[in-house]
Amino acid sequence: MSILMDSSTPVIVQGITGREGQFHTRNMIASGTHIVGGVTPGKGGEIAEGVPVFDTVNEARAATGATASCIFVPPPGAADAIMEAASAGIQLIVCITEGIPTIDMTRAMLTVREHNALLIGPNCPGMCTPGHGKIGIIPYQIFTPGPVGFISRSGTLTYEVVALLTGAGLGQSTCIGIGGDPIIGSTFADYLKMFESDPQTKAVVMCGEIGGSDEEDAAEYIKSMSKPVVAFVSGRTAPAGKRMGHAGAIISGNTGTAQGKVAALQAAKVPVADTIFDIPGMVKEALARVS
Amino acid sequence: MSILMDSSTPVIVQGITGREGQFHTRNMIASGTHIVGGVTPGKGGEIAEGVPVFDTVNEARAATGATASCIFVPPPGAADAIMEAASAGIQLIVCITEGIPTIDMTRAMLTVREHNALLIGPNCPGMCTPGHGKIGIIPYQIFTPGPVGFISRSGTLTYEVVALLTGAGLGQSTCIGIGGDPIIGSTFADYLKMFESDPQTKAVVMCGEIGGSDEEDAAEYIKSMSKPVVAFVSGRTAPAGKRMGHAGAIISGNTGTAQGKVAALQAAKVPVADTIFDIPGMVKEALARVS
Amino acid sequence: MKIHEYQAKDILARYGIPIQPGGVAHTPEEAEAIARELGGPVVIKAQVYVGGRGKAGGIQFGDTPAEARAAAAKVLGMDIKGLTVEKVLVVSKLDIKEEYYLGIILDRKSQAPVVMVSKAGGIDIEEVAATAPEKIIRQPIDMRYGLRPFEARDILARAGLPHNVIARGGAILTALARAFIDSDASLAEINPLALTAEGQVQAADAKILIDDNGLFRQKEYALWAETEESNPLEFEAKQAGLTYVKLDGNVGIIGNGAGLVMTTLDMVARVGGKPANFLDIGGGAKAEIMRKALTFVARDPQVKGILVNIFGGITRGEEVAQGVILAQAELPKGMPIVVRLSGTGAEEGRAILKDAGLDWGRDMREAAQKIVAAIAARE
Amino acid sequence: MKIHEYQAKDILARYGIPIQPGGVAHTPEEAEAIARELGGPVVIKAQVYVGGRGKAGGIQFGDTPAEARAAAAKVLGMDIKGLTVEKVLVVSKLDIKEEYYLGIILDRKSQAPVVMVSKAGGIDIEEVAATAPEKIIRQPIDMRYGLRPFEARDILARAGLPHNVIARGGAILTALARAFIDSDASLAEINPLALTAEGQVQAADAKILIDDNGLFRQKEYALWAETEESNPLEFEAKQAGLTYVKLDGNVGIIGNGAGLVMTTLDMVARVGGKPANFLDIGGGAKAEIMRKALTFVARDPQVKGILVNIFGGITRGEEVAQGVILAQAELPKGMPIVVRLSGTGAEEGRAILKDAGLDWGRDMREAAQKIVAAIAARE
Repeated sequence: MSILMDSSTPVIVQGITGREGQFHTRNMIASGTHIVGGVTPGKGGEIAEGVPVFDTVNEARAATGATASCIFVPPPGAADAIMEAASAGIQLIVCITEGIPTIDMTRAMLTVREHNALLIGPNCPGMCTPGHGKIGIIPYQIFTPGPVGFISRSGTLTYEVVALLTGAGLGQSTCIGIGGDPIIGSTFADYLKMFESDPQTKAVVMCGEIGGSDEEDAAEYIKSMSKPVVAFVSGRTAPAGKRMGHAGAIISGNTGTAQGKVAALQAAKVPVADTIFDIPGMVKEALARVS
Repeated sequence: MSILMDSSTPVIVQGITGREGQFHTRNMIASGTHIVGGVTPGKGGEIAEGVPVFDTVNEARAATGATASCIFVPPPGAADAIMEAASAGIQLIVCITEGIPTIDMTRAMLTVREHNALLIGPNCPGMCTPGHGKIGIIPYQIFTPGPVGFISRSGTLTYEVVALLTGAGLGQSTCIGIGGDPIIGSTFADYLKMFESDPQTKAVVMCGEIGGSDEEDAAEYIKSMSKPVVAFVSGRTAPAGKRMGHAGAIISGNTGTAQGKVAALQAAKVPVADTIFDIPGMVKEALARVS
Repeated sequence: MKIHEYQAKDILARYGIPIQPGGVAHTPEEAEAIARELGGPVVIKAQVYVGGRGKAGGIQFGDTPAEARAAAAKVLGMDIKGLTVEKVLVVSKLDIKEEYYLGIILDRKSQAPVVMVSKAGGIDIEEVAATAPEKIIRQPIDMRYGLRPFEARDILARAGLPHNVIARGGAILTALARAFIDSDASLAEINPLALTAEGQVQAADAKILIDDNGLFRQKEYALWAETEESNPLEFEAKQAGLTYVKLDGNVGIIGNGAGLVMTTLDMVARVGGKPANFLDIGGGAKAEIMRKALTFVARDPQVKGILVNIFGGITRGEEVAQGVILAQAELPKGMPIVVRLSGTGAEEGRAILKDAGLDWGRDMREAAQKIVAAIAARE
Repeated sequence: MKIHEYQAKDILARYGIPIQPGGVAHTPEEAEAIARELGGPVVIKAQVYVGGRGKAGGIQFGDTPAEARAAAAKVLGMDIKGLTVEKVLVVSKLDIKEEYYLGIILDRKSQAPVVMVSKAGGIDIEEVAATAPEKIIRQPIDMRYGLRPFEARDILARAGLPHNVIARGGAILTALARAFIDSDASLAEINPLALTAEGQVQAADAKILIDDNGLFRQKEYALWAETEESNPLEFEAKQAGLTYVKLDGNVGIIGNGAGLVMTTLDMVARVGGKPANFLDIGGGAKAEIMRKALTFVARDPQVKGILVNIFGGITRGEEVAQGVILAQAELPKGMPIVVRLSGTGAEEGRAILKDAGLDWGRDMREAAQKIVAAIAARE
């Protein structure tokens, strides 16, 4: 299977009976994802999108053997849903919810780490394994299987770039939107490590943005990688101190600028694309270099 | 050294500048205890009872190498003082304070366990190693060194029984008052284990009382002990549902009765004294049996 | 500290737990007025500090305000296990379909609050615990996080509560745990948690005990302290900072340290006496405290003689002896007093007692024998 | 969300942190009245959402009520970094002996709030961080326990605060951490924490930022939201649920998804244009939202043309196109609009735009080039 999931991974949906949960469950099933059940407290015993609904993740896991979960629970209960999944032994948790109070995430992360779960997000589009399925809300039709690993902090920008790659004949191994919040479950370096040891992946595209230092940390790790990475950083024209949509996309003082990130990546010998249109060509060059 | 401390154990006093703290620090020093410093936030840099005062346990430990602490901090700050001691790496913590909110102790115990510290109390008279010194408020002059290990949930009752033992020529190895609160750091079974492997101790006297099931748990452990134990249980005339002074001495429903405890001890072949006056004779018999 | 049902529900309501609307009445007229305001059938519930009020007739119903008034008149003034009913809670009657049990208790073993939930609520939970323990789900609260909503729902699901109660019941249990921790409770129960015919989930009855050690910071709840009718002396003692428990016998007993006092009680019983009380004066008491303790114990009309048993440590024998002499003048003429002193200042104390012609015992047993004999001699 | 100093101090006071007595004045007369009530010398402090007000003259002193009035008259109406001072905080003047820094900030790396304490307070902490980082003690809060009093004292001791500040400063830092967690803060600072000549320890200035994601449950604080004078549109957008950031250029920009909009800004800049704003309409927007977004962007008088860049997923191209057409009627006559659509419903959308005679770009780059050219052509 790919680095995170394939078409046999049993997945549940927390918040399956909500509007978003229903809609995207249908899409996930259509893309090939093995959805085995859902969780909505108080609606246990019902059927939604053809799968059984449970009151708790413990019950869902016991009945279905799920190892992954996709969370569409609204902000007030989303951190609790993450902790519920981790405590129930779910190994891969994808949290789509946007607007979770940051202080809730500080507590949720303690539980996620305690249970050694992997959390993607929150405030993210989720992940996709082209040819197998997806966990989250990424439009599946733009993907095609191939050798490029893809990681991004953003949603629609991901779709743009993936569409360019697919258009250029560059298929993808796994695509992950890590999320735009200040506190997220996993970040670039986590997936770079997985891609480095994934036989299918031959090169990685990483789309960063202003705020934080995840790109700088990734640059540090890339120095030790054998596989080529192509990077892009958005927000070069963003002013300091302003939150650019994502809670995490904010330049504080001198930290988190696009310039600093580009410099760090270039210092790690990572080619950084000037515009997204340059990405496919740079990936092709990189693939040519390694083969 | 004895099971817990000897005259070389470096001890600090938390709350050393308070009335109780000062008084008992003086008594501890007089009994031979190696008091190396004290802690009172805001009074760092002062001298109390001839030893330096620090603002924090970390500072006190760094400066003095203390491994044990005696706490006289009033109830609102006592659980915090216990956590401070445990977090600073103090191994033996004796908390004298009476009246700590029980919910505070539930949190304090998490920290004590996390740091593998040993807590005696709270709401206890502390401990004493005859011939070496004491940590706490037990009147030192009633003790004499010898082969009897002594554990009790009560203060003045301990003094009564120890006075009887000393009067009968039966010296003590270590004496511990484990405290009368519902949540205490360590209990009978913990010390029975230590006495079992202590070369100086030849027999153990255990004074229990109504409430909880520590005596029953101890009885279970005693079945596996090689050394003889003599027990006493107070509160045979206590009515159910009434708190008899100690927060712990309350009979709830059918659990915690003196009758139940006596039965459990007798089932473990532990001789149970009818009155405290019977204890010395029973200890002598027990010692005669093992030698 | 005990509080009444209406006070426990007041706390629960602060945490968003649904309760029936209602009010407290001290007279049948007040009960009628509340019933009128509520409209519809009401329940009249005796507010007393004991269980089993239902069987004792302390819960009555009224379909109209007039009936409510009559029901309240029946309950107010009623004697339930020695307690006089001085107020009733008047609440709208629920059409209950199912009853569950939610409880949280401080547990010595797990050193944490433990949540207990059962599908079989409304009856004595100890009975369920004894006959069908598997019907009670128990889980300690991880005090690092408190009870998290998902844990609460998981407990309810494991207890077998129906699907449609899980979400709302989970919110209630989470809130109950927060209330428990915030209020320094030692017990908090909702029994029953009611599922009504209309599908509502409500706390139909509630019980909370507050940890006395937490009262210094629970200033509002501390003000709720009330005399327990059956033992006004215990209430007064608590307010005065003494630990006093009323018992059934005639030998007043005073000592320092809970274990020692309990052992003294046992000793008195052993030599044929009947203890009238438990009174612990604590450590380091001065003459004045001693005087107060003696006069306090003597206020119980059943007390025919007093035994004082002190092991001197911080407490000094002279102070004890002086306190006893001070008290003697205030006690019923000729009431026997036996003092037993050991430890710090015991000899000085005994000398003072001897000068005053007071009796003393060499040890606890002799002192117990002397007081029991002295009381018997006067009868 | 930003709040004013007096509001931050209001929060701190709820947690028992000592602050100077005082009040908020909107006029010199009110300032005089507050000064009279306080008695003694006062400080007049501009309440604006920017730092550096001291250097800008936004902090003045008055020894008498008349002087306070004059000082307030000077500060009220003053322009500080583009913000007009509309209110001042009037507080008793402190005789400050030493100044320390206490701060808590949500830290991405440690995924926890991090406490920062320095003996060197009163000045810009970022300066201290840059020049003498060893003077700042940093410690993440273990969110399982919150910041415990002993940890707070330990941090202060390690930062080298004097003995006589440790106990009271520790209580203040503990309270600050509770305030931070309870209020969903992302930043909470006391700078300076003042030790006065009389030996008191007080929060002489305070700053708190509230996490926007927490506002749904911080209902009281959410009501404190105020227009920032320098960008009233941003305030209005937030109230309307749009994510809008005002910038300095003339190309209005609308897109779906923060990363895509940022990239569009970068693209416009790259082809020689200057973005006027950032506006993210989020996912699944309908025609009405699109219309609202366009008219909103156009309210900025600097905007000379608008670029709409949508990657359709849940958002459908037809809806976008219809929204643009609806908006067009309300926009200044002849204002250029270029729309770029891809993904779901892109073709349908383009057909609608074509019928309406609206321009569209094949991709983000072409669209950016077109809008920049169109604006240039009209100048």
